Amino acid sequence: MVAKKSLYPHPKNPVILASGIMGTTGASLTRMAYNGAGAVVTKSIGPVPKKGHSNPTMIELENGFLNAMGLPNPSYTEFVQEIENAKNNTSTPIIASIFAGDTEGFVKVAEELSSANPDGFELNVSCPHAEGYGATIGCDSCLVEEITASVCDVIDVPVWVKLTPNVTNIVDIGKAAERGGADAVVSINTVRGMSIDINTGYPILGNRYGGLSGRAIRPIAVKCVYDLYASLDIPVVGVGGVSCWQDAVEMIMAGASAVQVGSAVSQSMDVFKSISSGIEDYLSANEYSTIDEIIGFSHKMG
Amino acid sequence: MVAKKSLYPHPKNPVILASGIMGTTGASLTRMAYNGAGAVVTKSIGPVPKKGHSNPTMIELENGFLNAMGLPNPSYTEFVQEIENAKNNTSTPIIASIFAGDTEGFVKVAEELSSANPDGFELNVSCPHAEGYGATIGCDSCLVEEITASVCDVIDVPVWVKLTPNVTNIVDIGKAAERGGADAVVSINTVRGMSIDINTGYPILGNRYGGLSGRAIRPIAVKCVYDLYASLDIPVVGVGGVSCWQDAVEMIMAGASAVQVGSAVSQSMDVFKSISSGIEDYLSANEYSTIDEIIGFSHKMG
Amino acid sequence: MYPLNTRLIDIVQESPSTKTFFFDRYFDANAGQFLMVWVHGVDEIPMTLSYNSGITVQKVGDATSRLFELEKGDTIGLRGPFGNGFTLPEKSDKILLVAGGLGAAPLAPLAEYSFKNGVDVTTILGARSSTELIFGERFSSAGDLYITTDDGTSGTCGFVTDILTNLNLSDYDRIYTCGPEVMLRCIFNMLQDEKYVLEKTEFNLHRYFKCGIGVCGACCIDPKGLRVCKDGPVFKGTELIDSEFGEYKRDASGKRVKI
Amino acid sequence: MYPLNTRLIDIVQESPSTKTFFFDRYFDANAGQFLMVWVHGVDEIPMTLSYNSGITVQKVGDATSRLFELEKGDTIGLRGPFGNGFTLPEKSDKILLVAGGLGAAPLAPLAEYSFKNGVDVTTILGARSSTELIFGERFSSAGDLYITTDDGTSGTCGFVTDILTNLNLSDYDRIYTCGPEVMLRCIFNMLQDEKYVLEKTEFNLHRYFKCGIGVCGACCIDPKGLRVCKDGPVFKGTELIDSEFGEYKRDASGKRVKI
Repeated sequence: MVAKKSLYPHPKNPVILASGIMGTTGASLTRMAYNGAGAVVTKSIGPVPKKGHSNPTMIELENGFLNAMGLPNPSYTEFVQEIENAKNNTSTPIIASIFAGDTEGFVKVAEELSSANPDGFELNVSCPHAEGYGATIGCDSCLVEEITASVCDVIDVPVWVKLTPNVTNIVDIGKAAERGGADAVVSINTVRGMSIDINTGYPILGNRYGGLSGRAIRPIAVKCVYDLYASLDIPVVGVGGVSCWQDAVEMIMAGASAVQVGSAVSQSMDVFKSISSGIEDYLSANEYSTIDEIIGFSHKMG
Repeated sequence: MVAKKSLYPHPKNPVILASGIMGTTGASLTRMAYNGAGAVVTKSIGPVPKKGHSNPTMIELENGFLNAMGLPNPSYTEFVQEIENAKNNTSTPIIASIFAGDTEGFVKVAEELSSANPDGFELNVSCPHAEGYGATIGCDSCLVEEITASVCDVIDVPVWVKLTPNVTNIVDIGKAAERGGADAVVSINTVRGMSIDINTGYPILGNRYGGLSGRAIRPIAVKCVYDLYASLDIPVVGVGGVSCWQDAVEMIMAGASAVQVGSAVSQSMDVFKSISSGIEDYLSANEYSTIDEIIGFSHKMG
Repeated sequence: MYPLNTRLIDIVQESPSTKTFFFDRYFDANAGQFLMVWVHGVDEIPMTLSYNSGITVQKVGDATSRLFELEKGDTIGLRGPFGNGFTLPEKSDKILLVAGGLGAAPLAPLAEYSFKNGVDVTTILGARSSTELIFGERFSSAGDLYITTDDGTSGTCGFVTDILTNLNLSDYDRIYTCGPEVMLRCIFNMLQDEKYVLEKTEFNLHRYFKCGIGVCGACCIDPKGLRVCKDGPVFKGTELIDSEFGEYKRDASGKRVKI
Repeated sequence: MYPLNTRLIDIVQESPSTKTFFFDRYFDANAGQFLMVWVHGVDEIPMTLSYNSGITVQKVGDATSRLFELEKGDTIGLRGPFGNGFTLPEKSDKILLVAGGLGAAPLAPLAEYSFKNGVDVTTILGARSSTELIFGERFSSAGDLYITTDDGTSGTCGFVTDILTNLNLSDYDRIYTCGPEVMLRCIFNMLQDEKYVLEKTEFNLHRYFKCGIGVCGACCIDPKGLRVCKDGPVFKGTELIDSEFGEYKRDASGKRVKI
């Protein structure tokens, strides 16, 4: 088992709001913090305002959600005030998720948002449904390394890189982020998917296809976290289908130092509290003193 | 919309038993044919006997199955009699699924099984949990093209290539299969996944990780079929989480000329009959005369 | 849920700019709840239910323009009902409805429900002009009706607030309002000083939605981050105190725009 | 389903080669149904329930060897109950149980169930020698018991078939058998000519399983492709006519091996 640097800002509470969920405004982020999130990640912010794709942008399937929001965001110029608003109202760490079409764009957005003093950055190189952004970048390890290094160069707070599972080998991309100086990788963004309305033949999403999230993808995320943990020295933040404390413990045993929760917010706003208290109960029932004792535990078994 | 060659042997009934399900013996294949499958694909057969991974090799999750059988098979020497047995007892087309570690192995297995006169071959270059086989090959487009071409060279019946979704771009691999002379691609094999027992920390599968199938992966499969249909001239056989006629129609509208059904056999042996009669009812309710009129229908919409 | 493919069985022109689309599907919804209406190939928009099997639409953008081209027999995709509707009145209650323009859509079924259940209903119905008044009969069949038009072509010349200001609001157990946010804000301001009135008044807001199911956060309102689509679209007046309501909203990109 | 983590609360040595493992979980199962027993880090194997909270195991391979090393308080993973158990007898029935070796495991709970329900139970229990006989008391408490041992150290010297041949099988409403497949095949052959007897006789088969849930097909038997794990493991004698039963089976690779 590899000893990892601890995840900084080290969350006392390892249950984090994932990007793209309730992250459009400072108020919604603050609300999630009040509801028990250990940290909150903003909606992904880019260099220019984007309205996103036309609706439907998100539908609930039997066992998850399919979405193609299309990176709607008001750009950093407008979003600085949302981060400031959140920072003024909660001491919970605020992680700014950012995207751009190239290295300069990432650097620009990061620098500009820094004025609002976010507690960290998450680089979105993994959105599966925005041409020229996200996963278009995130499957190119050279580009991921370059972007990560460039952002790390100009930023003092931790930089996380969120990875796409829609690649042949996620570990290659994770290693590129690590070489670039990332403080952690976040695994995984949504899985490419599509749904068709058989009554009309129309793809349901306005963008035709999108990203699958929720319960359906948990086993996929667990495998990615497991592989990344085995190969990287930096911490892994696990995300993908976590909806209860058992899911979170599974992700942690696979190698996650913290988990992000997204789709499950649709069940209840109390999901952060119930997951984090469930983890605590699990730890004490099994006589562990901290979560560190079970991070990557599965790698020792079998 | 691209006009496709028709899938040969053209199934009157487009609902096919997927490889790896009830395909270990000639008798089990025959049973599936009697139960209404339009064609049946055998368990993947290789050059030497393999016992497969230790159990658990398959578990049911909330919305699918996770398996790592490890390509257990008695090799072609033993399996010829199973195909013969099925051929003697049913006129339903029997597709032999084969795998090997290299081109020579594929050719050898295909040639040897030909003595049993299967109605087609399906090349398994996509099993996600057998080191040195399956997806290890299936993410290398040069190798896929070479293997496909070599098998097509020595085989008179149709050759299908089953693709893995665990690649950055499945269309690249599909095109390689097409260049190699494949008569169809089959999309998709299982999605890499993993599940951990949080009571003990053990990964549940004997092989630690495996492939996810069932409802959870349907949106992923639909997207792969959609993309392959848009880029290839040969037909696409859709597989992944189809469990009712609606799912089958969705897959067909995405571009599938036929569908394979795997995990859903666990619900009921009648699944083939209910899906194929559901498709027929759908066609007549919507005044289509054949399935051909809705293959790839979604590509015209929106 | 997947959009339910739904056939239009009747289309009624309610005013020069509004049509009601009736469909072959019944939604067991409370007045104030909404559907996400997918106009195939164009967009999906939130629409309040004006009937259990109908929505009333004003032509304002791409989706509604396309919707206006549809005919009986055409289909749309419907998801819902979503959100929280109005708090239903109790049998002996006396209620006041204040509807402006298309704001009549969720209040008309509430008026009908209330009348059927022995509730005393008074409605103030306003519109720009006489031809734009909708559901006048549905309201007048349910109880007293005050009409206002901006141009005086019907009823009182002026705004719904002109009537409201002359009513004794302590007479009513519940007050329900829906209409343009500017109008709602005027009403809110009138009631703001009397907290007990604000407490019994419900505002049905209309905002830009993306997911419609409370996940994406695009419709959150400051400062509490309440989601209009899921925590609303109906809010008690007291929930809206010191909020962005009537001041600004966010566009599709999330940018604040003045109301 | 995920394996249910289950604690061993008692371990009883039944014979020199068999142990019963009792756990803190009750399975509402019919006699003849089985669990998939996950011995962590080693393998997962099918085991019939000898009690609603217990399995009786013979040391034969890696998984059972590891299981034999476990102690009270250790845990195993259990999935199930799976498969079809024995057809339960009715109140006034007279039944015959034929158990060979570990084949007593699913028949002992059936004997107890039957006795409790007023069924007339007769058992033929065979083993290699006296010390290998298991559950003798459970059967004798339930009704008549004939014992046979290969070496004559207890009961009749010989095989269960030696007793069976002397009974009037038309006396019994149902006959239930479990044991080594060679023994089962001998019984099958004895009964084969009398179809009405085969019809009322049930055979509990033990085969190599992979998935255990009827999907992979590894346990299918010729010529009908019946899955031992899901269509069985209990089959009516008539289902096994002209089958591979007693002739050959398939190993982990799917290769036919003689029985």
